[in-house]
Amino acid sequence: MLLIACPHCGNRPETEFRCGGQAHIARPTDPAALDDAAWSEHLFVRANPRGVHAERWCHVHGCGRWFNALRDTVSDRFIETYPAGAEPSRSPDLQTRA
Amino acid sequence: MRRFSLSSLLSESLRGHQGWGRQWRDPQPKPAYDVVIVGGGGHGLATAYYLATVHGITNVAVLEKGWIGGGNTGRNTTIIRSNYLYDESAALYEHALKLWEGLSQELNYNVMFSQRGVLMLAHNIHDVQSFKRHVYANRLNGIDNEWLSKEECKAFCPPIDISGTLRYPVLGGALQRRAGTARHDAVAWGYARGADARGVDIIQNCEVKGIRRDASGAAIGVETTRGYIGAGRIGVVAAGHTSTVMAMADVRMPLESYPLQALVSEPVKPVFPCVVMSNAVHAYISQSDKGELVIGAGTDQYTSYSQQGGLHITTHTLDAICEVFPQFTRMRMLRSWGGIVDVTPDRSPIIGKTPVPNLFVNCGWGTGGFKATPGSGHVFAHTLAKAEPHPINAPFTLDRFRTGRLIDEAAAAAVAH
Amino acid sequence: MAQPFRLSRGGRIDRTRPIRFTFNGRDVHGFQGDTVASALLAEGRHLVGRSFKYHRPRGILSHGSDEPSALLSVDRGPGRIDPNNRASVVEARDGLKTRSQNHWPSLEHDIGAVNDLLSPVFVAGFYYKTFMWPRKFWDKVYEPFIRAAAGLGKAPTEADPDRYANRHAHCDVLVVGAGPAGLAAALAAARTGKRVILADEQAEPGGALLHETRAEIDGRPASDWLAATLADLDARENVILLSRTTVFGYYNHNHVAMAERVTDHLPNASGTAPRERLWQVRAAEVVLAGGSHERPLVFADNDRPGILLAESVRVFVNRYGVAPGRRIVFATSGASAYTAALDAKAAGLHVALVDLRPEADCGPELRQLRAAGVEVLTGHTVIGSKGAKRVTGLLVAPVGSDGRCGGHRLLPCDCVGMSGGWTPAVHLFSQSRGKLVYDAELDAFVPGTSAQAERSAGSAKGTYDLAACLGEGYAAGAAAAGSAERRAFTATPTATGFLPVRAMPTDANPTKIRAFVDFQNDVTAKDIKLAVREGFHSIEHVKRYTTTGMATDQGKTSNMNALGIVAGQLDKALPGVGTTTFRPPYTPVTFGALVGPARHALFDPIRTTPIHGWAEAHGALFENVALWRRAWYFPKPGEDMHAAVARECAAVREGVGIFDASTLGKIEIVGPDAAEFMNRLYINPWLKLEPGRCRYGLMLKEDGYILDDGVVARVAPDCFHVTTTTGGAARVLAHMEDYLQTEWPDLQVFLTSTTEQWAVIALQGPKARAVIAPLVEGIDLSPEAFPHMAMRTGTICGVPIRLFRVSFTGELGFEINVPADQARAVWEAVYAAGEPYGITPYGTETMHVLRAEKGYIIVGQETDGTVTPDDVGLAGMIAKAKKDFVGKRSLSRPDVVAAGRKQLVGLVTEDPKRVLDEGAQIVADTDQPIPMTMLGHVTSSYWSPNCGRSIAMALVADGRALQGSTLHVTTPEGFISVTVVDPVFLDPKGERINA
Amino acid sequence: MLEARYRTARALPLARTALPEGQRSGILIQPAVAEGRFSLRVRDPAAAAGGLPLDRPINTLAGDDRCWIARLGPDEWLIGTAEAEADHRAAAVAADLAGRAHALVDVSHRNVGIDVSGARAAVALNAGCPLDLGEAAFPAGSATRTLLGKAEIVLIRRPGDAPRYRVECWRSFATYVHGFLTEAALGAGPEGRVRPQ
Repeated sequence: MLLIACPHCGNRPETEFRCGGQAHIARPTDPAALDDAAWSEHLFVRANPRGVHAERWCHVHGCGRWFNALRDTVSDRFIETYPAGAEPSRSPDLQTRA
Repeated sequence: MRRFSLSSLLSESLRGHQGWGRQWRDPQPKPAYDVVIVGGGGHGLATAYYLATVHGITNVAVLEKGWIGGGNTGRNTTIIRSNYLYDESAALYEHALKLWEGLSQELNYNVMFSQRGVLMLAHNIHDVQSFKRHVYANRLNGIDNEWLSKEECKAFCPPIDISGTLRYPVLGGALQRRAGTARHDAVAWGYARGADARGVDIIQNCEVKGIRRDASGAAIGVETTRGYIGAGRIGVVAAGHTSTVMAMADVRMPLESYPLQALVSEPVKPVFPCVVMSNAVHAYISQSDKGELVIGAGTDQYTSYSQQGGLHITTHTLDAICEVFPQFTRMRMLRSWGGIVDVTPDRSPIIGKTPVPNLFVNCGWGTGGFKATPGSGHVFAHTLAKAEPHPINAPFTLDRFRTGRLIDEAAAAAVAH
Repeated sequence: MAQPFRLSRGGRIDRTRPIRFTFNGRDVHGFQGDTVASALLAEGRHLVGRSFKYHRPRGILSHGSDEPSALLSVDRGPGRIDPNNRASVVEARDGLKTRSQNHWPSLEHDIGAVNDLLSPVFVAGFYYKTFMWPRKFWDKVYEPFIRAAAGLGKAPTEADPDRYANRHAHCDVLVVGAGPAGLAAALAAARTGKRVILADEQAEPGGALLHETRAEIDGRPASDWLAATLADLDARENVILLSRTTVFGYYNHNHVAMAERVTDHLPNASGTAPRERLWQVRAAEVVLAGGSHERPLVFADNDRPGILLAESVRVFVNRYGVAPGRRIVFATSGASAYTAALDAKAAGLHVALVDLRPEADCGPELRQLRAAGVEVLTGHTVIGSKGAKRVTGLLVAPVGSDGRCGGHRLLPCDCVGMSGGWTPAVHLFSQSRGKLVYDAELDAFVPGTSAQAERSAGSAKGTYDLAACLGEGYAAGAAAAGSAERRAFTATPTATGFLPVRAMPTDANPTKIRAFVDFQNDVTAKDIKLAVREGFHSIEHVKRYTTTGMATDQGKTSNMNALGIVAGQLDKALPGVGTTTFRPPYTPVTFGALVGPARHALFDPIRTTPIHGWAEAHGALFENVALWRRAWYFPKPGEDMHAAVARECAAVREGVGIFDASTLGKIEIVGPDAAEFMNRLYINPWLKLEPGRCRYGLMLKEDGYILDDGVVARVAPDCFHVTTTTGGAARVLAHMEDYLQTEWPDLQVFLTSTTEQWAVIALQGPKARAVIAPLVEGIDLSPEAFPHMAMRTGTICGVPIRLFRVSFTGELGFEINVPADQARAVWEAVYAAGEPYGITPYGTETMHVLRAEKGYIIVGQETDGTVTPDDVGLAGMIAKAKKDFVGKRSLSRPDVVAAGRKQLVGLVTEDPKRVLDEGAQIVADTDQPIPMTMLGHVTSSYWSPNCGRSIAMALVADGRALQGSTLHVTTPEGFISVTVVDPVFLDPKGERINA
Repeated sequence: MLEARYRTARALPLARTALPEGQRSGILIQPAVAEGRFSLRVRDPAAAAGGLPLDRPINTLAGDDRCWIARLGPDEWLIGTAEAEADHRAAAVAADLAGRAHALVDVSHRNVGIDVSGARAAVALNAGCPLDLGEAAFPAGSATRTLLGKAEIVLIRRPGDAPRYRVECWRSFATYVHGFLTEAALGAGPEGRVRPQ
């Protein structure tokens, strides 16, 4: 069970959270303007890096707030957590790590 | 290839088994192959085997970064069934099941395919409706599946509690009698031995680090820890690592890789005759030939390559097992482990072409790929040989996520109301 | 009370407290403090089991949790029988009934031992090479035979009467293992005042100090130091000291799992105490001081009962006052066995020692042992053992530096203590994903780079000298607690060092002998060599092919020997073969401990409504819907479900029915941007809905498929009362919060779940208004003032309500939203007021029938996560003017607009009495070959009392165009014909709603 | 008439009897009486509303047993009051927040309270609650939403030195939560002693 630092509540056990997958995918402001391929990309294609991943978490059984995290998917170590809408202090290496 | 048989075994036993040679060679990589398969799991090895046996393409290499069968092939709970709802999935998994039925003889390697039956328990009215939908659809697709009353469930699998006092009482079940389990390692080894005997090079400890493309963008070879290897066609069959490998060719995949855990109990004398799955309480269980209860847990909620999940996933699974089988609380967990499963948005696999010429992919099997191993290898071999999908894998394209023609078994089965 | 092998003095047993239990039905006597193993040995019993494959006679190998062979079934009373207990771990107590396993008809005479004769055939992996012909024989003959032969003990068959507990705990320093290093670590950490947990798997903390009769620490006997240290720790409030507690799992972020055995050792446990407790500890720092395991020697027939690990001989002598034999030969390749020999000699036993090491390589221990009068043969190998069900002699021979063996010599004995060196217990470190490194000096893998906040100390990291262990432990504990304190200990030097040996040199034909590596799984050195010959070179492959290390001891005694043999075969250094990754658990853990209290009523919450008690009292049967238990139907005496539902249906259509709809999800959506928020989430328009009016809303996931539906009332310009499906409540709220917080944080909207604030009493039927009219105040119920799809606030029976005029039946209907704690009283008042009108309680089944008669869909029944609004005929709800809403873009994907999608239709059977199966499949042509083309499936199907016939709804490919045509539907007996119709079966103009 | 009926005669889901075991085990489990409760949501709040502070840190409690306010998140509070003053208090909060976008939703009947006290109360809670309930991590005056077994709860530690906790859950979970705590008290028996028994 991971230990996750909620930006509002501090370190809390993973069971209080829900993971929302890759972060920083903004919903297109005009979905109708996207062709099928671009819309499919928005809906389905995800970074799946072996390494640092920016992802969304919700402290659903806590303060109820969504926030973002950088986590290394190899070690499962959190590098940082930060509020929704904010940018991480370091940019996630969105390239997959070989 | 030295044939395995009772007589060869007996004659070897008289001379201390000194005559058995390697089951597959340990070749140096050649500069180039007609086909290079990235990933030496069951699916990759089966692909190589069928390339050689069905299509006569033997100038093939299987590149495995560790040891063959060391990924999800050797880490799953070995359930084999074909009672899928949609025509596309049913055809694919039934194709595999038919190959399973003759696989030991085909490979001359006992993969211990055991048709003990898979019983899926219904715990609420929604389950009943959903399972009957499966039963009817399967029958019209020529796949055996039958509805059992709860008393028939109990008769088929005596450890089941049908007293009605459970939190979610058993209302009945859907039974596929031809379904069952197999010995996972043997599948990898059997395919490896068969492919090797026909000239396929199985190269272990060889990690792919890059995919080389020519000016037109077509894939022409792979950079590996053992040097560059040219390839006429490349088939990526890397399960949880598919996103990483495909990124080497700048292809982004609709995949996420999750930890999936499983566990076994200490071995006991035969007590559990079949496979039981219970979607409502999230449990599945069987007993191995060795006597261990084999129990599958769920995925963790986050992507990870650690092959390690949380304890709460295990405890939730055992909650469910002990709810349906309360007599097992005194059994002990002997070993637990994790795999990395690659999951697509509709939880069905992707088998076919990619936007990169000469690069093909077979991935997205999620939590259920083992059962498809022979069928997956068979149709992917066809795809690689012909550069066109086999009719069975034609619907499982990457493009379906654009068109919306998804094959979403889970959505069809599990919506509460 | 004959205990012929009990020494007259010594040991930590309490000789004033005799105990008695049984083994295979015969009484065994022992003392408080014995394990089952030590008590059996005191009786002179070595044969206690049969091996997994060859059914070889097996005895007790070890004194601890690494025991591979002595596995017993233990019976602690009715329902408390379980298999595969290690005799060396089970504490002896009055009343236990123990039995040996895996034999028939008896332990002494086991038919299965015929496998031993067939062992030349039954080599590693033999089953992959045979049992393939004839094909059908696998399922019917071979596999049942293999299964019956495999397995160890018998699984429990009865429900377990014991209780299991769970405890989450946090500490600053968790110390694993209360041996010298762990105790010193705990002491150092405790002195800082930090929260410390010290857990040890044994009944008594102390580890190796419990059998240390020779050494002194800081000038006093080790046992005195132990007692003083424990007293010190016990007195500190910041320390939790747990015995009988195995740390078995090291998970992410220092989440450590431990199993505490609370009552198994007590003859009369309190009725409520749990049997076991799972501790889930989140530790800031962990000190791993779990000790090390001794390696057996690999030589021919090294598995005979009476052959133990050397240190275990020492433990039985010193800690339990038991002689495992009177004439003991120690066979070793290292120094520690000399101490065991000294202690055995001191206990008055006949002792000899054989050391593989040449004389020159031995340390001071050699001189010391010879001085004690013990014959020591250095430079000797073990060729094999003699005996059958008990060792009677050890065959040894001198061995030269070239590996050639000299003349054999038989050393008669009734016990052998063997030692092939030591392996640090790095399991937990490896589980933490720390990197192991091979230390050639120690011939062992030891902790290298850490992945988590932990450190190892003592023999768990290859430090074997007592004083060094203490100092290292102390430093580790202090550092873990953030202190720089160090302490030096003085202690009697420990005899350490060994010559790594994989298999003992022998002059025998290696293909003719069996030298066991994995005792439980019967894996021999030649099995491992065979695997290597066949190309299995990774240790993981060897493990899987031979099953070495896969038994219940998970290779604690066998792993290094197996690894060494593989390396030797491949002529590689040990690390080149790789090491296995250790996985939880360290030792087997009961499912019960892992499940804890989550059994029976606590498995999953059973949610019930405030009306539940009333429904129970009125004979309702219930169905599970998500976590809820809902009233299904209310049979009267003698009625079956069909009759009850028919009566309930008729009552609603003709009079009035009362229904508990409390489980519907409810969300209060409040804020100036509430309407805009609704507009973005639902497919239909909300901006112009007037306060006091309701609208049926449909929402999609972003992929365009229906997520949920429900009636929504606008309470005020900035307030909506949203309802969801029962099962969808949490999902919908989460969906809304996600969009609100992450996509539209600028919207001023707040979401509050009111599912359980409001109970919902539905009154449906032409007489509904008449029933509630006398009870309602503050609301004009007239059709003009309170039309269909309106909502008003007022009171009923004086209780404030939100009264909805809505209908899920097609009848005049009201849904009374009433505060939950007053719902039962209101329900009863309404019911009383309705009695003159024949008010009838109805359940979910009738609700389903009534809505199906009207063609209303249920999300999750007509839809399944792949269904769009158009598929169920609701495309008309989509607000044309809205540029966007969640899911809109996906509705124009090519396959979603293509022809051939499955559309909602009604079906009627030719035989009106025939009710279709829900889930039945539909075809156009029954003569087509299999696989058939399926057009769709039946989503809902009922006997409709009001239509006087069966009705069904179905999703059928291009179904709306097929109205009037005949299709064919599966039944258990074959196909039957149906006609496609409009899915509204009753009152198609919707007039009844305005009754 | 309206208020009188709403605020009286509430049929609570749990009987109010405390478990007889409580004294012996050091864990007293007592379902609470009917109380008023409100969920308050407001962004950029004023320092106080209705006499209740809104500017305290997240996961803390203010007020007393009769009227308390727990800050559960950056823009979320749970207010508890004695039944008699509930409507008055709610009106006062609403009045003070008039003009600010906010939601004040009556959840008096949604929530059920269970008081857990006694020397070993935290041990019983930790049977299902994964939080660190030690003095430093969860001192008196703490309040948070969390889990107890498979149910979501709000856990409050009342002011004062003695361990007094309030567990709040949704109404339909009350039977489970109460049953869980009862079982936890039975399973919380003293952990293993050092010496063999």
